Amino acid sequence: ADDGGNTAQARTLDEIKKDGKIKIGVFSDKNPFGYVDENGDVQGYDIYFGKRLAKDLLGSEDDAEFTYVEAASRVEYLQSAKVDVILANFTVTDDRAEKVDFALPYMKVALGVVSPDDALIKDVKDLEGKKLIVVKGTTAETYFTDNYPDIELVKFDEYQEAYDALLDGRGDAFSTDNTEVLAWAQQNEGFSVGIESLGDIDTIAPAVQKGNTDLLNAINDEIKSLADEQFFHKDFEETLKPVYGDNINPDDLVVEGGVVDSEEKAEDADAAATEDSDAASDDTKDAETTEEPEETEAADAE
Amino acid sequence: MQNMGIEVLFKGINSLRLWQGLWVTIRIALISMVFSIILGFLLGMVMNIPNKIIKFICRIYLEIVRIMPQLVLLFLVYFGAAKHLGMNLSGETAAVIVFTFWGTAEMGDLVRSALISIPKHQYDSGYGLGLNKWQVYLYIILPQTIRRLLPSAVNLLTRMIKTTSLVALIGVVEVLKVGKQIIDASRYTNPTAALWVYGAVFFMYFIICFPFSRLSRVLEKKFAD
Amino acid sequence: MDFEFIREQTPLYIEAAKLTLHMAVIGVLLAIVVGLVCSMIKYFRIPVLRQIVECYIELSRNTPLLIQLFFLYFGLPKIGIVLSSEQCAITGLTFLGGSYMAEAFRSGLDNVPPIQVESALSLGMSKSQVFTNIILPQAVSNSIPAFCANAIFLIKETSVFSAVALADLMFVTKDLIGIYYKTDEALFMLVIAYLIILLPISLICSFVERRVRYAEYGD
Amino acid sequence: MGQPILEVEHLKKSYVNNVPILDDVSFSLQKGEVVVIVGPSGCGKSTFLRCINRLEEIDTGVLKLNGVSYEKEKKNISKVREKIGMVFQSYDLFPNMTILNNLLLAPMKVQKRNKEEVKKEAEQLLDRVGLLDKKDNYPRQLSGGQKQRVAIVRAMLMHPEIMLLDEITAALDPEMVREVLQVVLELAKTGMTMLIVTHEMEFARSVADRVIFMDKGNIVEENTPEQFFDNPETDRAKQFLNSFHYETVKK
Amino acid sequence: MGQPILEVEHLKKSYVNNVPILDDVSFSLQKGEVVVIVGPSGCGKSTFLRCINRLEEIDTGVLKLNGVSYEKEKKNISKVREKIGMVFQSYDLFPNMTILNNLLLAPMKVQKRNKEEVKKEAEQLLDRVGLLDKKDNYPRQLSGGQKQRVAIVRAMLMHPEIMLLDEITAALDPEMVREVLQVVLELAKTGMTMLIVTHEMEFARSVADRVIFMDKGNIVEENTPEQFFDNPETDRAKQFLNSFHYETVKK
Ligand SMILES: Nc1ncnc2c1ncn2[C@@H]1O[C@H](COP(=O)(O)OP(=O)(O)OP(=O)(O)O)[C@@H](O)[C@H]1O
Ligand SMILES: Nc1ncnc2c1ncn2[C@@H]1O[C@H](COP(=O)(O)OP(=O)(O)OP(=O)(O)O)[C@@H](O)[C@H]1O
Ligand SMILES: NC(=O)CC[C@H](N)C(=O)O
Ligand SMILES: [Mg+2]
Ligand SMILES: [Mg+2]
Repeated sequence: ADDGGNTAQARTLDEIKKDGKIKIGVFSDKNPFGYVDENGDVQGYDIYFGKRLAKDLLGSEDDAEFTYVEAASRVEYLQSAKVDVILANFTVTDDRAEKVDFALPYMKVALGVVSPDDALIKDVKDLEGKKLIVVKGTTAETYFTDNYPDIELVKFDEYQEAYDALLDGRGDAFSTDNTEVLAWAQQNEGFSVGIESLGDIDTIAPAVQKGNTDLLNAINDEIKSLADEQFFHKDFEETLKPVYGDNINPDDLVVEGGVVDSEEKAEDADAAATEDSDAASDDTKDAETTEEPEETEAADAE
Repeated sequence: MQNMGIEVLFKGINSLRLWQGLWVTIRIALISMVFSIILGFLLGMVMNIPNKIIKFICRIYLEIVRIMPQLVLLFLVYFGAAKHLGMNLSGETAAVIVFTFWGTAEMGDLVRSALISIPKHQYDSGYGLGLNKWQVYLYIILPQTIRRLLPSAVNLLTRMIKTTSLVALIGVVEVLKVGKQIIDASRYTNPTAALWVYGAVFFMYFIICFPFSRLSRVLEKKFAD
Repeated sequence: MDFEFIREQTPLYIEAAKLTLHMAVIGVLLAIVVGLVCSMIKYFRIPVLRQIVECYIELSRNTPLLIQLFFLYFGLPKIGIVLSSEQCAITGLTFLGGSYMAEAFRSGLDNVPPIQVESALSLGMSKSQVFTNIILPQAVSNSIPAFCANAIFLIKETSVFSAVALADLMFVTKDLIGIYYKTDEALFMLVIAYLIILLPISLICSFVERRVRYAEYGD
Repeated sequence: MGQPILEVEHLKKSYVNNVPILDDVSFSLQKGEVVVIVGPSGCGKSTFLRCINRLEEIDTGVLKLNGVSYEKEKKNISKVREKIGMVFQSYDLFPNMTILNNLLLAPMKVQKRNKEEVKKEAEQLLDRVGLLDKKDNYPRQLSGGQKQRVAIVRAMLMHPEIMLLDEITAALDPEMVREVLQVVLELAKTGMTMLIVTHEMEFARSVADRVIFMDKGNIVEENTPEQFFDNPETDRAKQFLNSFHYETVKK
Repeated sequence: MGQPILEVEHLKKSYVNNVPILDDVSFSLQKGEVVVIVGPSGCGKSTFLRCINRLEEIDTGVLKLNGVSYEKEKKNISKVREKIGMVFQSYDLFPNMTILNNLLLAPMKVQKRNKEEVKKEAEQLLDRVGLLDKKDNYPRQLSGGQKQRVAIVRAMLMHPEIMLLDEITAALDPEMVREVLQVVLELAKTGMTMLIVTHEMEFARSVADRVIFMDKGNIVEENTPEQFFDNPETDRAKQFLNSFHYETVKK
């Protein structure tokens, strides 16, 4: 509604139901959240949820129609109504919330920094004057751009490229979601995660077009109701664990029922982050308290 | 862990997927090329109309195509048409539109110069025999133009094939995107996958484009006189 | 459209444009050098080198620059050669452009009529004099239109440099879309930036082409 | 003399800036007559033929074929052109068709004649000019002289009432000139009405019933060939004919 | 008669499959002599001139300039070519240089002559052929006849001992033919040694000291111009000359 005439009208829940298919935008090259396996089938944490969503809304897992999106065009896909929902590892931020409506979170994550053992980066301060590798469109990029503009960023499109770059010494460290780097460091000798949790805890949530309230509500309801069966823990077991192994506690990652029990972690994060990370922490608060005001606002718009 | 890496290409249906991706690439390029040739012929004929306004408009069109990065056009057509015109095009359709927009300009310019390079006396002798305007175009001018154009048209086709990798940004899964998917899917198990997959993609582009550029060269020689 | 945003990000685009242009200029110049050398090798039919040049031209013309860059940037380190982003970008552009320039120059050479060579020879000029005074200048001006078209083509090809982490125009655009989701604004600035770079070049090219043609061939 | 087959009255033609290329030219051609036009380069000979065939639009004047004026004809101009065959200097065969198809195109498409019948006639004519064995070749496989002979046959096949020939041997080697002009001479013998522009004075003299000398867009002299070549009336014509002679070098 | 300036002995030349194009041709040229070669198209005239200038490698035979044989010369062949000027049928000026630079190039680069001196001479010669005002133009701005006159001047400037002219007017309009051949006639008067291939019989007759008739790679007849044109000895020559005459059409 905010974007006025610039936006193609998204399909309402009723229209989706009538059509019998829900279009979900997912990543196809972001293992293990959304990727295509060697048989050509799309898999991953987001997909697992997407299929369930389709089943509960429309009756069958097969009613999910997955569209492969790129990180940079996720918002565009919603604004132009090319998809109904984005389930592409979409971190909730202020900037994004201005453009799309986020539903309740289903994951949380913080940043980690991996670097070679012989020049291990243990503190953000060590990064000054060094080159830090990030993947474009990730929260790591935003975080360092906003909070540490003096750190030189080397940006890539894909994780694989970023890791290769680290291996080839094209940067001194690599930062992205901590789960990612922890898992990778385990498998690559000579590299360790020197900073395990940096910045705030971000949440990851489904997104719909701004003002598509009934769909948003339906997804929120779905997320809440899935809490009972601890759905996202199961999702974790199925899709993330094979990659991340046992070292990662699912509770550090998974959000059930849209409720973030962030207290213990938030302190860590605040301690690690410097003072000027205010904007970012506002972010998290927003996301935490989103459910109520967001719904009323949307209802008003209706 | 430290395996050869190359087997990533033969895991599951990976190699089939790459070929399918290549087929998407070729399909987009071929369809666009067909449209470009048809529209390019019309454009080329229009561009030869001695009218300042028409000339100016065509010139603007050509400059736009020359300057606009294809990526911008792809975004405009794929997302822009949905947002502003309410047209929900599929990624492939959008790609075909953009590539046709580009190809038409290039073909049009080629057709224009091919048409003027046909000696005036070819028209004259056609008219002199009592053929009318359309007959002259149909039987005499167009066949000669086509012969001259074939090499550059084939050349344009290979350039299109090589440019298709951009369409991944609007959700079309072509060969390079498939490659990235494969690389990413085996990120934790096969760190050297990138080398092999990109190598394979490099090779696939080559074996598709090479015959075309050979063909274009052969045609060029054949039609040299 | 958010003009405030556009204003804020303009310096970023200026930097990117500078980088794009910087890389393009070096790349195009080197491509011309490579092109000249390769076409000479073909023209004088130097054995062995000639076959190598042919292979190079086919490889480079029939594969996308993006993949060529991936190879240089991510592939070469696997055998111990680590080139910086800039080195890769310039190598890639030169590798690609070299073959295009070589082809342009080859047809320029081929289009020098044999009678030109013969009349120069019959004036008592030596082979090398004929080459430098007659063949070379005519071939160069024959190929200027193709050189220009190639230069513009190569400048536009720089947009794949973002793949090797170079902050060129396309990189900045995709980055801004990725961070702020201001698609319209970012694309708008991209178009403007390319316009500012390419339009003058395009105009200069048609001017040069006309000049050359004027001095060269009439009717 | 009877009704002339072709009449041109007060023809004016300019290309740019109203500089007259043809300045009030009047002329008529009788059935069976062969008229040769000579004159210096650029005097307007080609333009004159092209105007007659309406390949150029004229400024003012009247063009009549068998008494019917056609200078304003728009739609049926092809009908007129069918009756006026034309052969040009440049080898104007269509390079994309074989010799036979070059010949068949117009009779079939314009006159909608039966293919077999035209083909038979085409082969007869090709045989007469000695080129039957080339019928399936492409124009590029023929010498210049052979191409021009085919071009003449192509015009003939339309059964025109008049033939216009514009310097058809200008681009040929001397011996080819001979073989082409021989065909034209034969044609003249059969009584074909022709208007011929040429620089071959020997040939002009032998083929012409009447010679027209043009200069600067005007007909300057009209004469029998004998009179014109041996005893031209105008100074301009004398000067023109002189340019074909060279004085022996005295050492 | 003295020592011939140019001698050709038993020259044989073939391009492909050993089909002889020139078959045992012997010939000599005296200083100051003008020899015209005529013959049907493809008989080997151009090849003969090109062999003399070593633009084509010969198969066997001897070529001598002032008694010194040069048919095997490799490194100093440019020295020989300096002494043998050549002008071709096609307008072969260098399109990328002005007329003056076309003229100065070889004298300066090859003969290392002083620029001012060459320039002065070039302007004198240009003036003589009536083209001084074109000296700063580019070739494209000149007519075919003007280009050929410049090409002659360009060859002259090298002070050659012999000039070879190969159908230099074949691509020209008749009136341009005149202006170019006039220049050649003047040249002949100055005593320049020349070997000329032409199809202009009138011109050949007036400029030649001796006429050579070639056919199928052989010299078939060698004669004075008067004898050759009025009373050729061989049948082949008679037949050839006949092809320039047309019998009047009898109706
Ligand atoms: N399409 C044209 N536009 C402008 N001027 C033209 C055009 N065609 C011919 N002319 C001019 O008209 C004049 C007459 O040309 P035309 O071709 O009729 O001469 P011509 O007598 O046939 O000469 P030639 O013997 O060289 O063929 C020339 O001065 C020529 O420059
Ligand atoms: N480069 C070549 N390769 C093969 N054959 C050639 C070559 N140049 C000429 N010929 C052949 O050699 C023969 C003689 O050619 P040449 O050009 O010397 O004839 P010409 O007497 O000059 O004829 P014209 O009067 O047409 O100029 C011709 O049969 C021609 O086809
Ligand atoms: N590119 C990605 O994998 C997405 C990373 C991050 N979660 C984001 O939403 O920005
Ligand atoms: Mg004419
Ligand atoms: Mg010759």
